[in-house]
Amino acid sequence: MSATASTTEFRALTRPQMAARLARDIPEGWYVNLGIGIPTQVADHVPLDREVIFHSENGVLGMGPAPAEDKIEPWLINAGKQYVTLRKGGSYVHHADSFAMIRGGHLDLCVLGGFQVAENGDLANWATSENDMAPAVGGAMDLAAGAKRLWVLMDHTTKDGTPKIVHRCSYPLTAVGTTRRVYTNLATLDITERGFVVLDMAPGLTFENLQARTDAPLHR
Amino acid sequence: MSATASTTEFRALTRPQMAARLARDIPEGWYVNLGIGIPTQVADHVPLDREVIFHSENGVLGMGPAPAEDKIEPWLINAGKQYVTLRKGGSYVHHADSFAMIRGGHLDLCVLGGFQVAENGDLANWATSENDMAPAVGGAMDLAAGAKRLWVLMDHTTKDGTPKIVHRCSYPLTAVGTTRRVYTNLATLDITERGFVVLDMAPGLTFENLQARTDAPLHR
Amino acid sequence: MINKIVQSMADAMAGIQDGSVVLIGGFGAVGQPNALVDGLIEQGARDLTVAVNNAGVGRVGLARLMDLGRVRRVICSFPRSSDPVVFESLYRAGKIELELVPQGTLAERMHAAGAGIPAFFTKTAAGTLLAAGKEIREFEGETYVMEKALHGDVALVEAWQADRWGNLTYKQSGRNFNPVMAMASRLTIVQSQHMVELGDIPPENVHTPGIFVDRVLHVPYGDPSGF
Amino acid sequence: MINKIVQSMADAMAGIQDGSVVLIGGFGAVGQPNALVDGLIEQGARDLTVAVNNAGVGRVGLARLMDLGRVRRVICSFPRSSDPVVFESLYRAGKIELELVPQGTLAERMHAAGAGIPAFFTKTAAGTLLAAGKEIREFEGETYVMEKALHGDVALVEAWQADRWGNLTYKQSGRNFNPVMAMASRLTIVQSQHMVELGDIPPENVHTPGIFVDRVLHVPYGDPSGF
Repeated sequence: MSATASTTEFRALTRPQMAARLARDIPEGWYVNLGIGIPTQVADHVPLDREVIFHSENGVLGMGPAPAEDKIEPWLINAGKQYVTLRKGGSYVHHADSFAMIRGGHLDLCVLGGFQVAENGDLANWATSENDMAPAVGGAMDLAAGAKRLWVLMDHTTKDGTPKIVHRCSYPLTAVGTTRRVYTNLATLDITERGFVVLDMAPGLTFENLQARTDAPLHR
Repeated sequence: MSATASTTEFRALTRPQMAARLARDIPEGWYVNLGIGIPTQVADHVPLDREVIFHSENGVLGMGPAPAEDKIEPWLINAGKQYVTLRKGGSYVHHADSFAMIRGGHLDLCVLGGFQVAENGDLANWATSENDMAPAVGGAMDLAAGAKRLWVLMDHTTKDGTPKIVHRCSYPLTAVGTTRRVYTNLATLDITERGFVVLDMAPGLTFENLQARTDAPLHR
Repeated sequence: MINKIVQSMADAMAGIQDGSVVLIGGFGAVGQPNALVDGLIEQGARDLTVAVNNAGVGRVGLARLMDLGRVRRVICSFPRSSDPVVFESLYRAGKIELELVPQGTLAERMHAAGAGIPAFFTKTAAGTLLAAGKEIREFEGETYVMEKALHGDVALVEAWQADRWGNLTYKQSGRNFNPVMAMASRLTIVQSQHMVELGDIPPENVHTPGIFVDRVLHVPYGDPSGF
Repeated sequence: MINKIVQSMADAMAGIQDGSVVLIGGFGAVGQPNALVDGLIEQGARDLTVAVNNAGVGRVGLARLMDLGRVRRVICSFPRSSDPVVFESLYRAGKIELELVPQGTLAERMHAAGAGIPAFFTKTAAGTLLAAGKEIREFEGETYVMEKALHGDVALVEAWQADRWGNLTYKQSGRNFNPVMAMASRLTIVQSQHMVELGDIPPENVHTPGIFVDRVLHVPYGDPSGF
């Protein structure tokens, strides 16, 4: 998303900036699962000396950065089927044990992409009515329901400007009421009992301008 | 039990003979759990070249014979808290995985001791009304309900001659209807839809004499 | 002597019936029993239900099995892949059934089958379309869905090492669904990269004990191919 | 830098509240966190519920904790032992509650707690006194009992090796209940025979990943004592 369609001057965050913004809020020692897509980029913005332990659904705990081209280990992939590395102290488990970590509430944080996030914390990120392919859910419902905290990282609106931050989701839900925070290219929003509370906004963006791009009331 | 109290001449099996009788019926390749007490002795009567894989509830699969006094490994015990050995090919798992083997129907055979076995296959082997200690069940209910086959190895009567092979159990049940066969010091009995069927008897014992020591009708 | 090692693919596949539920290991291209899937194609069983994470890539392996009309139903979490052409076209044409299951529920349903648990409750999918028709229940004020055990008639598993008792290890992320599928099935067939002597795998580090394994075929194919 | 290693027993025991549910590992004398149990005696928490396989031997360790009147309730499968004098006398005097649970159900209830499963069904105990008051249900013509997850506020665990991330291995039959108790508890405290560097435990052979561990104390006490 760029600001070209906007009526005022502001700079929407780029994807690397969005990932970096979220990464800032992950403290050392957390166990974190990053969903496929933009969330995966978050790991690149956590400095290696801040020990955060990344989990992948396919039984990898303690993932490190992507390997150099000549250091690829063909048996070591993440849930997005990308080659990854394992940090010292990492471990491998089977799928049921891996999802026990997720479903048993052992992950401090899960970051997922989203189609819509509602002010009641509902997330829709797996199916849309426009999609005529067979539906696919992967581990999204397990992650969204199971982690201690669910943060969503996504654009604030669709490409045609339709708000993705909404009063109630119109797409099929991934989980009910579990989203705690949303990081978009325009703002960071906490979900509270009052609804969405703005923590920060893209440089130059006004509260009113953000509200105009949002389908739910925003609070300061 | 000896035959001294008997009105006819017969030789009741000794405990080693009972264990050996049962051991004869275990084919190579079976996964077998032997309960505490006489059942544990069955392993001594399976020749080592007939590979039978013995399981212990505390996460030991592939137990071997007791160690020599100077070969004891203090971290390797069975469910009866006796020192054991591990055969080549054996493995260790945690308690939930160990009981998944039991409860998931992966053991070919479990051999338990008993207070009473009924002709409907019910087993009572964990509590009696005479016992004023705190009740203890251990893994008996898991084993009796979970194994593919439950065989009971016990004396045919109590020391005072009360039958332990009964029409219906009067003691609290361990499992309902799962016993398939009983090996006693007097006979081997299959449990079928007709009830108890005698497979063999102690040397010199007559069918009528066996019936007289049994509280359920016997079939040939 | 117990010897679960078989010498031919025909021996490995012997007795798989039409109408079987077949659990197939692997996640991405890693830990996939490709040779066994080809063996199943050759063996001829039809009207199969296949439980697997992805519904096949390109036109080989599982995709080919589906393309040949041998699969009635797929139980999976992610029917898409880099090239899901066969599944997608069969699905659009109504020629294959899909039971979509969240990935963790899929794994836990197999674990439950292996552990003698016919049904369990989970938070996953509560309040979503994937809970439709399922029993819903509250525990301590939270809403849960009842899910049922998923048993396999056959599991096809890929291992890194195997011995004649069927003890297995897996390499890195090649473990994935393989251990729970081995637990959940009446007949577990393994292709293993390496065959080792009894006792070579340290007893503390056996990943799948042989009690869950019926047949092992040595298939030293090397590294997983790309995706 | 993540460092779960604590330097003193006081640090290991910090914050354990009165009224806690404490899961204590070990089977027989093997894999028992004896030092941590002594630490808990010292620490002073009372009105405890203890889940453990056996209810203590002689007058030391868990038996002493009970003798001091600090345990309100025991959840176990086998309250007897070679010398159960303390438990037996408290039990006969009505001074301690007992929840008797089949051993496999006990392990699976903890596994369920760790895996986010509030309740599950099992054949074990169906039709027996230990199913009294529990929900009974048929699946495919067989009778099952509904059992509930058993969560710990605290787990006391004994390991063979540990690193600063809390990765653990266990020796031989010392594994027993320890891994499921680590999974099932909000605060998992480990005493380990050996401390190793990060990466010394091969990643395929970590028995309990550090995600289930909060604190590790080095207690190199040697072999288990007799029974």
